[in-house]
Amino acid sequence: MWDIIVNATPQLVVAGLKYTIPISIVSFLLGLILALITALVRLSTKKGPFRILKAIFRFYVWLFRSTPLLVQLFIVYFGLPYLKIAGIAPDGIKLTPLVAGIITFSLNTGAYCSETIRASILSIPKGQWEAAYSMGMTRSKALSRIILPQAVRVSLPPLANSFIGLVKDTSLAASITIVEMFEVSQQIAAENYQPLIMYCLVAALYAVACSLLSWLQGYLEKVTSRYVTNAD
Amino acid sequence: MWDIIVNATPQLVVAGLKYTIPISIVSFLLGLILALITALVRLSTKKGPFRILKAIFRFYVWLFRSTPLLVQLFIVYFGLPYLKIAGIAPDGIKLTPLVAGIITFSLNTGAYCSETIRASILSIPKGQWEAAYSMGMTRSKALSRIILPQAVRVSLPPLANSFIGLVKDTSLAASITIVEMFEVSQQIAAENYQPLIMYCLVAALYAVACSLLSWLQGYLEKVTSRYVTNAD
Amino acid sequence: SSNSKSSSKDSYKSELNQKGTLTIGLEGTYSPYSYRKDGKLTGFEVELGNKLAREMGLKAKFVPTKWDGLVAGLGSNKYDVVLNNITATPARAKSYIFSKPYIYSRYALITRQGDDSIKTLKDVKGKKLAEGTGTNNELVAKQNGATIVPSGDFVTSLSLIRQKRVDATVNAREAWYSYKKTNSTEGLVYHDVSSEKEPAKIVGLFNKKSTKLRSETNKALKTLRADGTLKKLSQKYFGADITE
Amino acid sequence: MLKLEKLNKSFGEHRALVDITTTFPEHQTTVILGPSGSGKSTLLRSLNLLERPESGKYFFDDDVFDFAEGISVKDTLNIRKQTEMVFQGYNLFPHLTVLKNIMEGPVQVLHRPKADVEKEAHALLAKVGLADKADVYPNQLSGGQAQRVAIARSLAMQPKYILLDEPTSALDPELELEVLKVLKQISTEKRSMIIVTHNMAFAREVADKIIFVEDGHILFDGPNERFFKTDNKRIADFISAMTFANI
Amino acid sequence: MLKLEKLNKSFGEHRALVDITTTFPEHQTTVILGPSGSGKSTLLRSLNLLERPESGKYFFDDDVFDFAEGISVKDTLNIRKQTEMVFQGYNLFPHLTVLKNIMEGPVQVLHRPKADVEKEAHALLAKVGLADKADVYPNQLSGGQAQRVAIARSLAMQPKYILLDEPTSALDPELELEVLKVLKQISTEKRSMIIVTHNMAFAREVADKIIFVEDGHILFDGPNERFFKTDNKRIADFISAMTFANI
Ligand SMILES: Nc1ncnc2c1ncn2[C@@H]1O[C@H](COP(=O)(O)OP(=O)(O)OP(=O)(O)O)[C@@H](O)[C@H]1O
Ligand SMILES: Nc1ncnc2c1ncn2[C@@H]1O[C@H](COP(=O)(O)OP(=O)(O)OP(=O)(O)O)[C@@H](O)[C@H]1O
Ligand SMILES: [Mg+2]
Ligand SMILES: [Mg+2]
Repeated sequence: MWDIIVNATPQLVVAGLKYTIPISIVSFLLGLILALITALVRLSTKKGPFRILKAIFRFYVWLFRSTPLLVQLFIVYFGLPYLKIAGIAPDGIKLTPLVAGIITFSLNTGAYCSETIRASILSIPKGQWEAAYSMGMTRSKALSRIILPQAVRVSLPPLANSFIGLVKDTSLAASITIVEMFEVSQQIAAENYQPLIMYCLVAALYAVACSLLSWLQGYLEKVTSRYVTNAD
Repeated sequence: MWDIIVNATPQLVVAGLKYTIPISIVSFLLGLILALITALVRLSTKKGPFRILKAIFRFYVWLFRSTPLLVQLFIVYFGLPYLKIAGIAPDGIKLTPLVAGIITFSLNTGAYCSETIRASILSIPKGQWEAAYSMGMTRSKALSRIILPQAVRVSLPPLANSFIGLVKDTSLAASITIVEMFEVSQQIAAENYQPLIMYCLVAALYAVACSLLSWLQGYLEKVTSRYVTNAD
Repeated sequence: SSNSKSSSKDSYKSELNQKGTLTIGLEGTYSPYSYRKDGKLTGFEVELGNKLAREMGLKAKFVPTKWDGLVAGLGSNKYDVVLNNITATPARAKSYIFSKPYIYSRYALITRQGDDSIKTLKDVKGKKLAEGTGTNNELVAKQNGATIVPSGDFVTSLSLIRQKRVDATVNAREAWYSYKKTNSTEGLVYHDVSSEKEPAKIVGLFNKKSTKLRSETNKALKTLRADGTLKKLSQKYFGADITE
Repeated sequence: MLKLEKLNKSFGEHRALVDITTTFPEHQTTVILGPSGSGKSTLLRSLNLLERPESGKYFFDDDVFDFAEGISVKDTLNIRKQTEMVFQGYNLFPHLTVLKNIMEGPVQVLHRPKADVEKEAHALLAKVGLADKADVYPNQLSGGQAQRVAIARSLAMQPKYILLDEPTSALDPELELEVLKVLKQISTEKRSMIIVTHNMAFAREVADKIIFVEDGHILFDGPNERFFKTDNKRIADFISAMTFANI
Repeated sequence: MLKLEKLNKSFGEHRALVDITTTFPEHQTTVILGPSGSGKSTLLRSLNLLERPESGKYFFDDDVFDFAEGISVKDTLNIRKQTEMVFQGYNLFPHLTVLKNIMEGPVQVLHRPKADVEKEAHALLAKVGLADKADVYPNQLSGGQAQRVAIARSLAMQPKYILLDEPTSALDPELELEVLKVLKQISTEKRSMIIVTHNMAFAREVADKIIFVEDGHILFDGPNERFFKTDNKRIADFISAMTFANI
């Protein structure tokens, strides 16, 4: 058993560093941006044609939250090539596995995190908006200087949870031909016929990654909440 | 294409009603109970040997949150039979797929939801505890009569999210030989070689289930928060 | 070249997913057909793919993916051909086209030691059999009246038998031999059922549009068969010639 | 009769209460005064055992408890049943109607029959002038109404002592007035009350006895009249600041 | 000069302000009085455009704005730069130090050079007696200190008008006193201030002009002295209730 672990671990770690980690990080960052945009659009009080935009974003969030991620990956990678758009993509939209994976993970993360960010913005007391407005700040200035810096603190724990979830979900990328950590563990299992050991090993590696992230989360929470440490 | 959909939908719905829905509901309820126990133990201020119990529950939550659910399923179903306990289970712990699935899903849900419940209890102002204590209530009476009824309201949205997540995660039960909805869609795809259509179809069914749950969530939120409707 | 003759000869190349490359889809976790050895992709179908490509003047590129991705990827032109121990069936012929068979896979029946109730395919009636979803093995088990328990891979199927969770599995004889090479088969019994069920024709799977590519592949296959390459590969990976 | 002897309570390094010895006579209203942070709340909360002093003796009628030895859960619950706290932030239970708020203690803690308790609760609501609010939820009440419900809730437990910690300091003067009127009426009924307040006019009006606390020490402990006529410079300054005599 | 003409503001069915016409003279302190819910805050917030009345004219120096027609974003920002609000709950920015709180507006909105603003901010902090608190976060301040920082923050914008909505009603009397002292000093500097308060002693002390609002209507609009000598029964009652003259 030990020789299996000794043999397999480096391969798993390489796959993790090559795919699991980069895909998680890039998708999460893109997802965060998307989540922020989505949250802001949905929170906007603008009327008129803007309402259509709001409906679109609402639909997007609903769609990605209520269907399985595996199916989303599948449709983006294998389904989009059927979508032929004259002029733009006459042969269908063909993405490389990595691009399809990152797009899907970002869209999925964006949908979930937009709800987190929306809630965190709403949790900032109205008085903070009013104090900013009273100074003559525009909505965007109030948002960027006053509201978001405070919302970050509130949304950090749920966002960290989403990130940890994403790291584990990248294992689904195997179904669109990305040989990430989980897939490597299965390949090795197919060779050594010891799936149970391989499963435990890969689970341990995920646990290490997730624990590191939790630790990072704790650190960030401490940094961002230095201004509330004395509050009860 | 239409004949595929017309043919497949009843089979998928049957599988959904037979496995996906019951597994989700039973696991979620058991998970909730476990989550509540875990949250209460971890929040307890008791000292002494009780600290060991707290450490055990903390380990449980960490373990189930930082490893992939698929691996958890696999280990409970295929791994536990290797665990031979003299006297209790001399031949290893062999669970039927359904039992193994429900246990794993419950443990997983319990770990995630315990954090939700813990946070919701902590969010109830200290003054509510003090008002209850001041009346001469014991800790458990204060908890059951005053704190938990309020915590329910706070924790409803994140719990509903966990439930929706669980419904989609039951698709992993296929890996321990349960023929739930997702597996049925794959079986049909294996026959007709049209996985894309099947995936879209099964996604639509998940979306229906999730939307129903969201609607139920909205209803419950309205009911449980009737006493804050006039607050700003 | 701009020569019109050679362009008609090479016209299958326009059906390729990637210029000058034969993109091959396979699972990569299916010993001995395609699997990893020390991290390197190898196996019967991997070597076959390489030889076919060379014969066609192309470079082979392998895309390992999950089973459902293989079929979907062919539909959306992610690969040119799938070589994954695929059996030709009428249902599959509706959506895809096949190459000529390159091996004939014999069925085996694996049971638990001490369980003498199953010896032949006929005995599986009403029994629980572990089979991969969408595999031909599943079809055979079903045809003989077995109850199917879905199983991810061959090892899982064997675990299920050992743990008395199913009674048997129908699988390719080759999978059994490959497993036996490096693993103990204690507690399991192997039954040759090749006399009961005709061997399955294992073929390459193409998108319906790739007719020219298929002809070209068939030509290359014929050459490999004629010069003994195919036989040699079969001996190497299956320990027997199963190409006839 | 409630009595404290050499009570000490620290928060970390900070000594919030130092060697407090005093009595809270029955059937009288005792008012605790003092600057912010002086330890008034800590003192009041110690009486209800919401704070646990490190040392000191606590006399309740014929029972004596020693904080240094700890007080058992049973004794704690017993003392709490006889001392009801009214908080600055009301602390009504938001998920229960006004009536249920008042009935919760008598039914759940004293295990009295529901029907009796309900009748009494209605009577108490009438007493604080809120007979028509029985079925609304606390969030639909103004601050003054909420605090009056909190007072009714504490009365419903029929405690020996009612402890009020700045019951009106979260209220506008007009709403404050409603609450003070109710409290004044209760004080005339010769109940045992202990009130922490910043309102000098009110203290002067209702107090039988006044305790002035500063930095955890008792600076004054005596009858109402003597307090407002004191020649202690610190206390005189305090009184004039509290009444905005010279801004 | 700030002037309102026939201002109307409703919340749903409820008419919070009805045909309000008044002026807020420059270099004077105007105090707005009135019972809870009468519309005082709504009036003050309308001046800062945090509320948008349905109709009425708003005169700011030589500019006239008509609420019925709406006020452009540009004009809104412009008016807000010249009218600074101080809130009951302070509304300091918790993620910025005291100094940064004060500098935020001048630097980010007025785009003034940081170095100048910082020097001024230190001077303002000294003025409100908090020179040593520049680098702490708001959560480390007492309520009275927080409100004084909020006042300094509003002064830093060098607005024409400072609007204060019950700046001390969240404070203990002792802390209230610190804030009132600062406000009194500012009022002697002949700044234009508009204050909503419940503290009659303070109003009497600082007001040049008093506006008494009830149910969205102005019942009194005139100089300080006349208000406290009024023979209007309603107003006399209000004054006596506010001073707890008879509990
Ligand atoms: N839980 C606590 N932890 C640490 N220090 C505390 C705690 N509670 C009170 N203190 C400190 O003990 C001292 C007395 O507090 P206490 O609340 O009794 O004062 P108070 O007289 O009620 O003041 P106020 O008029 O502001 O309510 C204060 O210095 C306070 O900061
Ligand atoms: N955003 C709002 N939505 C609905 N009603 C409101 C809103 N703001 C104020 N009101 C109502 O308008 C009326 C006037 O409110 P306002 O806050 O101006 O009173 P106020 O005089 O400041 O009272 P207080 O002394 O309690 O602060 C009240 O009846 C109040 O309930
Ligand atoms: Mg206090
Ligand atoms: Mg107001």
